Amino acid sequence: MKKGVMRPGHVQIRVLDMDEAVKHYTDLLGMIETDRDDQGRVYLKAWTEVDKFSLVLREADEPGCDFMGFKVVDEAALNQLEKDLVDYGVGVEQIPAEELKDCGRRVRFTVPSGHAFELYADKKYTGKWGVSSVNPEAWPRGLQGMKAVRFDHCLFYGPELAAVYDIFVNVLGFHLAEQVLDPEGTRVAQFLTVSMKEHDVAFIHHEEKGKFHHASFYLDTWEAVLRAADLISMTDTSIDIGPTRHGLTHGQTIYFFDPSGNRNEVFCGGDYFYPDHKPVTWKTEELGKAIFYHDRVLNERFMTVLT
Amino acid sequence: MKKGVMRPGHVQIRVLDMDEAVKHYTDLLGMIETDRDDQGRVYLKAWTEVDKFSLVLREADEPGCDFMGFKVVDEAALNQLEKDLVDYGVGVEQIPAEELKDCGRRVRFTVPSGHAFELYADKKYTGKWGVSSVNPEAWPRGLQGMKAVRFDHCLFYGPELAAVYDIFVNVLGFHLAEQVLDPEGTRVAQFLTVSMKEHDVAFIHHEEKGKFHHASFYLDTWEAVLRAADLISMTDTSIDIGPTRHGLTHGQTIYFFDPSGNRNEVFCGGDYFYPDHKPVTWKTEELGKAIFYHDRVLNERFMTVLT
Amino acid sequence: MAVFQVVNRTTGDHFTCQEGQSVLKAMEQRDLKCVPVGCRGGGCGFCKIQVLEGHFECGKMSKRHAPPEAVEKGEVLACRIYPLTDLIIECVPLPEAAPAKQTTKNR
Amino acid sequence: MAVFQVVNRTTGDHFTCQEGQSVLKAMEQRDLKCVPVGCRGGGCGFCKIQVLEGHFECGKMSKRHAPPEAVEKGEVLACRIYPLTDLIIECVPLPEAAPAKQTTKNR
Repeated sequence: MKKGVMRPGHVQIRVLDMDEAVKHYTDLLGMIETDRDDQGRVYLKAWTEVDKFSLVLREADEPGCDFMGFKVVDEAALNQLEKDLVDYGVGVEQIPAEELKDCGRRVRFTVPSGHAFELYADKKYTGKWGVSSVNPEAWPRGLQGMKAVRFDHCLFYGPELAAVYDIFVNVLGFHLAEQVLDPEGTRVAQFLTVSMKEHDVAFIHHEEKGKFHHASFYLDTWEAVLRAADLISMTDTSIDIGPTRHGLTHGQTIYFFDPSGNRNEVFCGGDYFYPDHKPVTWKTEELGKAIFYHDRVLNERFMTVLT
Repeated sequence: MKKGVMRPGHVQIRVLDMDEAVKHYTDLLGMIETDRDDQGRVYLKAWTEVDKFSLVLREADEPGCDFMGFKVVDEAALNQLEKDLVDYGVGVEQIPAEELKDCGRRVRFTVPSGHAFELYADKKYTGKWGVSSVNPEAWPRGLQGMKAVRFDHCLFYGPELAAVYDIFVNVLGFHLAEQVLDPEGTRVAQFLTVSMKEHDVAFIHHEEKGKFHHASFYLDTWEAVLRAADLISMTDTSIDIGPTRHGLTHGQTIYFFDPSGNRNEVFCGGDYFYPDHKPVTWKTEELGKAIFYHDRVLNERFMTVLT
Repeated sequence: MAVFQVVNRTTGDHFTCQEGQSVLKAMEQRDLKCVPVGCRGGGCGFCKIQVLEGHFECGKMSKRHAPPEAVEKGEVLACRIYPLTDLIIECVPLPEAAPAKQTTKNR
Repeated sequence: MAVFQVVNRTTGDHFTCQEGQSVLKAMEQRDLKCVPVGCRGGGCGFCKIQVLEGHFECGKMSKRHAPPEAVEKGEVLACRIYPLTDLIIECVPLPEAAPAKQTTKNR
């Protein structure tokens, strides 16, 4: 958080059919619909999140991720980061306040992997859903499905990881928590964090630009991951793989797809990070174990099925 | 982390009998002894901690806490924080490098509640215990007892909470994550964080200065808290209360005592914090539920038994 | 309920598909692997096939992987087509970012 | 194994204590509450008692709560004394930071 970037604040995901998508993210993941706008976009949040939304769904004829936004501590930090991006040679686009409802101005930029990111400082503070800020109960009753705790991170696939690293680490103040190195020492995967989480955003090398691997949502416990797996079957939702553990981050995970083919993860546990931690390294020779700690082999889908 | 203070780095605890204490913190809590010094102090760490030690035991004729130390990001931050403390009127004491083995210089100061704290920037980096930094396994085999994950925080009892708040928040860059307010609006408990954890250090109002309520160690899961409770009985260790949940922080917890009467906590779960979160408030009218969420009444020991 | 025959001319596999069931789902239920299984949501393009004979209905598919002009020619995603008659299909090469490329890079 | 009688003159409670067992542990085993139970480790001073009659051995106690001159006079912590004979004890007022004060502050 040394440059004032705080956390993943939102992700805008394209879906082929809005009704199916909303049903998936509310009934199955347990997110809460908080608003819709005149573009037809739907806004959702997970219950522990204090701001109004963290997930925006947009109906489009091609699924994928439009952009991921990071919240920064205040307007001064936003101004400075914007200046730093420009000074570094990263083109920025101004998205005016209220383009997303109840969200302040956003500074959008595209990194060399082809992915769009945003920084913003203000979003309507609605507090945690279903619990008071005074004498708060342990959790809200009435949550659906997997009862997702928060939007946690995204994994993107694209080229130019080194250039992306430079922007996130040198300009935005992220840290490299984990990496995968090939035998030549080239970094083919990078897990970046801006706080104590093992990753706030991650990239895996891929020839094609701008591909979306998954959006991930945090659950409390391994028990909750099992229950999520049960719900995936109960709802005949397209499963990718899990429940299992990752070698990278050591998180406990299950992957599945939304009705438009965007991959979702729900996970729990995993390592934590502080700025003095040296990065954890996985070698490509052990890539199977790095991704799926138990099977120790990749399923083809994980490396190739993207939106 | 806005002023460069990173995390709780160590706590030095006084014990009446060193052999009994070491056995307690290694065999029962599952910490690892990493060194001893010519003062007879014993150094320990929990397995996920990357630095050489986080717990120092000192034999003395009275139990309690000598000091708690916070690691800061670098020497420049340490210099600045030292200057800021002095400018704020807080007296600082220089503890030279190697006074604690393999630890750099420490800046020690005592806050108006009567508790001594330290800041330091350097400690020998030994990496996580029992796992490699390349292709790391999920957890090390060979851990004992409760398999404590990390030293997490301390709770102190003493007066002058408002003055203590000013030092931690205004000088050291901590945030108020949770508080207990009495009917007059006076803060009688404050849970302070410098990162994403719901508390890195906490204070509860108490007339007598410098009292130590507990040192807390993080566990992975509620299952591990149950197993800790089992071990407390197996070893006929003095129990305080638990397993249960706190209202404050919503952590899942059990309290017990080391052989010298210092209280320990092991806990899991609980809320997370970001700098834009508004503090959670508990009212003293609900203090029982704030402390012990299930019983909703205090046990007398929690408020009065201190070292 | 009507049941249709689907024949994959590339691999020689054949399987039955119930009315209202996607070709990919029918294949998976028989534990066949003659079409690659991706997201099953019309999004990733992994299960692209060429329908050579027969009629079908389409669900929503990513325009990137199944643009209208391709759909017109029977180039569709197996997870999103629902047979109205028996079908003869064949496999088509995987999209641009092929697994082979990725595998080479990460070996 | 020898068994001793412990009588609390303040409350009238009495209980047996085995050789090698602390007075506080013996009391807790009988589910009595005639001495406050704190840390059970000689550290917090919560279980301070006055031994009026009898002999005992001491474990390690915090010097703050059981300084040598007090121990000399039989003012000890019940969690850290092990009877060698029958004992007569009485309760002593709690240490300085008494619960009453704290309760007032937090009510």
